[in-house]
Amino acid sequence: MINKIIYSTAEAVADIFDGATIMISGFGEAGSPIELIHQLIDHGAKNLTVVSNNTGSGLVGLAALIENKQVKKMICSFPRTANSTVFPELYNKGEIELELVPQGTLAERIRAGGAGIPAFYTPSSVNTPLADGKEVREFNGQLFVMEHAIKADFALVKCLTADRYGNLIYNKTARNFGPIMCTAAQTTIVQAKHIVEPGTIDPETVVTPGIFVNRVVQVSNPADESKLVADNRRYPW
Amino acid sequence: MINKIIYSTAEAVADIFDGATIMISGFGEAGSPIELIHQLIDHGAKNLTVVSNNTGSGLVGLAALIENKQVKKMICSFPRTANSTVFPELYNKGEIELELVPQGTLAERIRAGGAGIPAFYTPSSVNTPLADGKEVREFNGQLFVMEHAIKADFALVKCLTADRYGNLIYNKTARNFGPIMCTAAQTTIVQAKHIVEPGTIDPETVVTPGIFVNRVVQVSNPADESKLVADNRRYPW
Amino acid sequence: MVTEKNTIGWSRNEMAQKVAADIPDGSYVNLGIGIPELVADHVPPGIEVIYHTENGLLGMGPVPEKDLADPELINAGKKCVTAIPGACYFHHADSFTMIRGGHLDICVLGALQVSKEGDLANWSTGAPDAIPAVGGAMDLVAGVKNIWVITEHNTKDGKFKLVNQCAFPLTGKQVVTRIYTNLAIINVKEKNLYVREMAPGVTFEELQRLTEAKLINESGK
Amino acid sequence: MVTEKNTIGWSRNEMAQKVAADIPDGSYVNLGIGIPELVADHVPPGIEVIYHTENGLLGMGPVPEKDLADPELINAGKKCVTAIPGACYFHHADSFTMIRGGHLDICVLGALQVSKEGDLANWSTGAPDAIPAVGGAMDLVAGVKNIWVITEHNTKDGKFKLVNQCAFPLTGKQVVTRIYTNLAIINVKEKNLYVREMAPGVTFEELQRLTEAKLINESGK
Repeated sequence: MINKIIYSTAEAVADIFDGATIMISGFGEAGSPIELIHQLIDHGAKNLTVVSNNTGSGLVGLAALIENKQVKKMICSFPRTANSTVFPELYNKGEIELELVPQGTLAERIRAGGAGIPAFYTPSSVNTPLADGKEVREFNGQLFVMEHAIKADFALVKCLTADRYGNLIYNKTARNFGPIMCTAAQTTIVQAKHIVEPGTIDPETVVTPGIFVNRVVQVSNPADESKLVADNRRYPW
Repeated sequence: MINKIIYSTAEAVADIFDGATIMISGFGEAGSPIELIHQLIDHGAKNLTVVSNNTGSGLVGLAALIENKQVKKMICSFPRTANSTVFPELYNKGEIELELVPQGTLAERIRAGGAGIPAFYTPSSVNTPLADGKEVREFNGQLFVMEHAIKADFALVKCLTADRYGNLIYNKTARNFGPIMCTAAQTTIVQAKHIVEPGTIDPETVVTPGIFVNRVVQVSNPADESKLVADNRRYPW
Repeated sequence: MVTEKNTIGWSRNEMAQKVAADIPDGSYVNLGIGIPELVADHVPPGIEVIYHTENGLLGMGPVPEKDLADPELINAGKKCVTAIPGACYFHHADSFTMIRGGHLDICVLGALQVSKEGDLANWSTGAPDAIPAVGGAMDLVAGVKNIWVITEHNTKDGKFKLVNQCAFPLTGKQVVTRIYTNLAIINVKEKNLYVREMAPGVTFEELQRLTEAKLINESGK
Repeated sequence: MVTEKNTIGWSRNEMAQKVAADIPDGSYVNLGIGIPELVADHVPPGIEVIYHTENGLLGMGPVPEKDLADPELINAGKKCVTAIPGACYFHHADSFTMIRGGHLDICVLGALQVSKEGDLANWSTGAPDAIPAVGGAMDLVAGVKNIWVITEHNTKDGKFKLVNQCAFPLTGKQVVTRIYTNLAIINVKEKNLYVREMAPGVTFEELQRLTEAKLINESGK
């Protein structure tokens, strides 16, 4: 029998190792698996490379993971946002690396990682500093830059509802990077607000097929990151 | 106001021109837009390049379009099936061209066409005759072949339900090539069994966002191709 | 050398109104963060525009009443929004299929600098202590058919923004097709800047004085 | 030189049973058209296997009662099937993301020829009047972790199928990891064929005589 449900976030992240590459879903706080991230802080794995669109807000979630010096390098498109101070400080001190990737290229590189496509050509970033050192090639009279797939050892993803096969659906714009990150990691760990019996999710509406998911842990009442930030909360509490 | 609904299949295909490249959805009969294809036979456009996984069955649908000598070239993965006789006969007489593409490469080339990716690398077909003449390149010690995007002038697609914005959902495995073909054509023409008001399709479950669709025509009772084939029907009737 | 706000030229809302008036009925439009967001407030009645936000929503509606705000329904600026009937959600790779694949009609962006050839710089001043952040801008300018810039004509300290060559790192080369400033509406055609319309009280001579790049007057004034 | 059916060796159903017995609980499996389809009938009770069909279904169930058949719910062989609770539908690009991206555990395919190095030929005899048709085979062998072949040991007219080098056009090079024939189960390891098990009544000498490629006996018999 297939049962991907794990009964604690601690158990779900237990085998994340030092030096791992970890994809973390979310666009700002929407879709960010904050309870899994906090568990990763408790767990303590270091020298991580994190692939995520942003770098977190305030002193919770991804920002707290970075503040805790567990992240060696960020691969992201937009490392500064309204309440983002942790990353900029460490970056300006030279204590964290940054690979800046255009958002669509980031998405496509992750999708390619999941789809067995090692490299592709894109028009994005041609003739800009972000194409420096990359192969540029002409197709039909237009220039394109070659970009490589990104794969990860682990993905931490937040969804709305899951079943024991790992089928997932998401909530509104919290979907964002979740579905493609599920495909691109060796081990995909998901926090779900709801867990239902197989067949409850209409097979026409499954967004992430279970084949892309390894572990599901229920987090019934995920924290609201913006409220924690507004309250100046810091993790570990 | 946006209203992509067209009131006749004739009007929907009226501007298809001689020499056009046309994507046609379907895997066998599942998802094949048979009424749009029959309308294209009535319309009479010639020298078409057709991108479709198969070459049709019996003497109806895609097979009838080919028998009517409207197709110059097929781009497909599996040109012979149980009841497929039209294509093999013309092919053996040298009267129709064939570009044979592995099914996953066909899907990815179509997706790339829709996504603005001019070319990508895939492991499929490396060291086989289907990679002859193509660029082969090594990434991380493994060989990959470069494949180019496919775009079309028109896509003919069958779906279950549509709204006036062109949002679509499909039925079971009739989904197959429909969603990616919608993205890769200059003009996407869809036949839908049902047409509903915007908002009726849950925004979480839309499979093809309306931005990829240009025209929707209702075909409430699409023909069952396998029954037509079993009855030895031929189009034009 | 600086044009005072509220004394001469259009206000931000007037600039946004000018942009909105140029959007054809039925367009698919992506609005950048900041001034571009104002455009949605000014679409004339009877015109239906579908807004795309790159974080996964087509059919974005206006800002919600405060107690209806959902932190999982946001726009690219991470502000809470709503979804219209007929909207749909999708993941990031599908969202950038829309952008990179040429499916959007218009994208309205802010700018640090625009060159006479339509080069855009809007993501980095290149300052050594600035945290570089690009977001979706490079994908938008590479993929969307019409890239419109909405910006003050000059910087706060009176520097040129419409220049011969961008000094800041580029977002894209030869991508901007039209510029809406507080002083004028300017088309970029064949590597030249054509003034289509000037704000009330602005003369062509004054406009050229405030613009590094050479302008060609097509305004009829 | 031909081994008569039903006198010596396993039947097709017995071959399928051997394959089924080797599938670990919880595997994601793609079954090719033809003999491979029989495998699903023989999965032991208590073992849960999820079947993938490349035309867009994960969680494929058995053939339906005839009056419940839906022509829009089919498998890769275009036969009507069913979907289990917990199944899901997806489009072709997503389906081949599963295949090419290495997400499936096992694929069971038929073969025209297999070489001692694990090269597979199963899509074309190369005959001048044959219509070439490849389907998803090249993607499957390139992407799925374990490629198992199920095939008669020899052709109907007694020719070798397990050869030193494939004469027919390749589907993939060094891709097959195990071969199930009516006479034996053979592992492909480091460019050699290792006999794991022989059908009742088959001797190693007899098996080698019916096989062009050199075999190594690991069956313990």
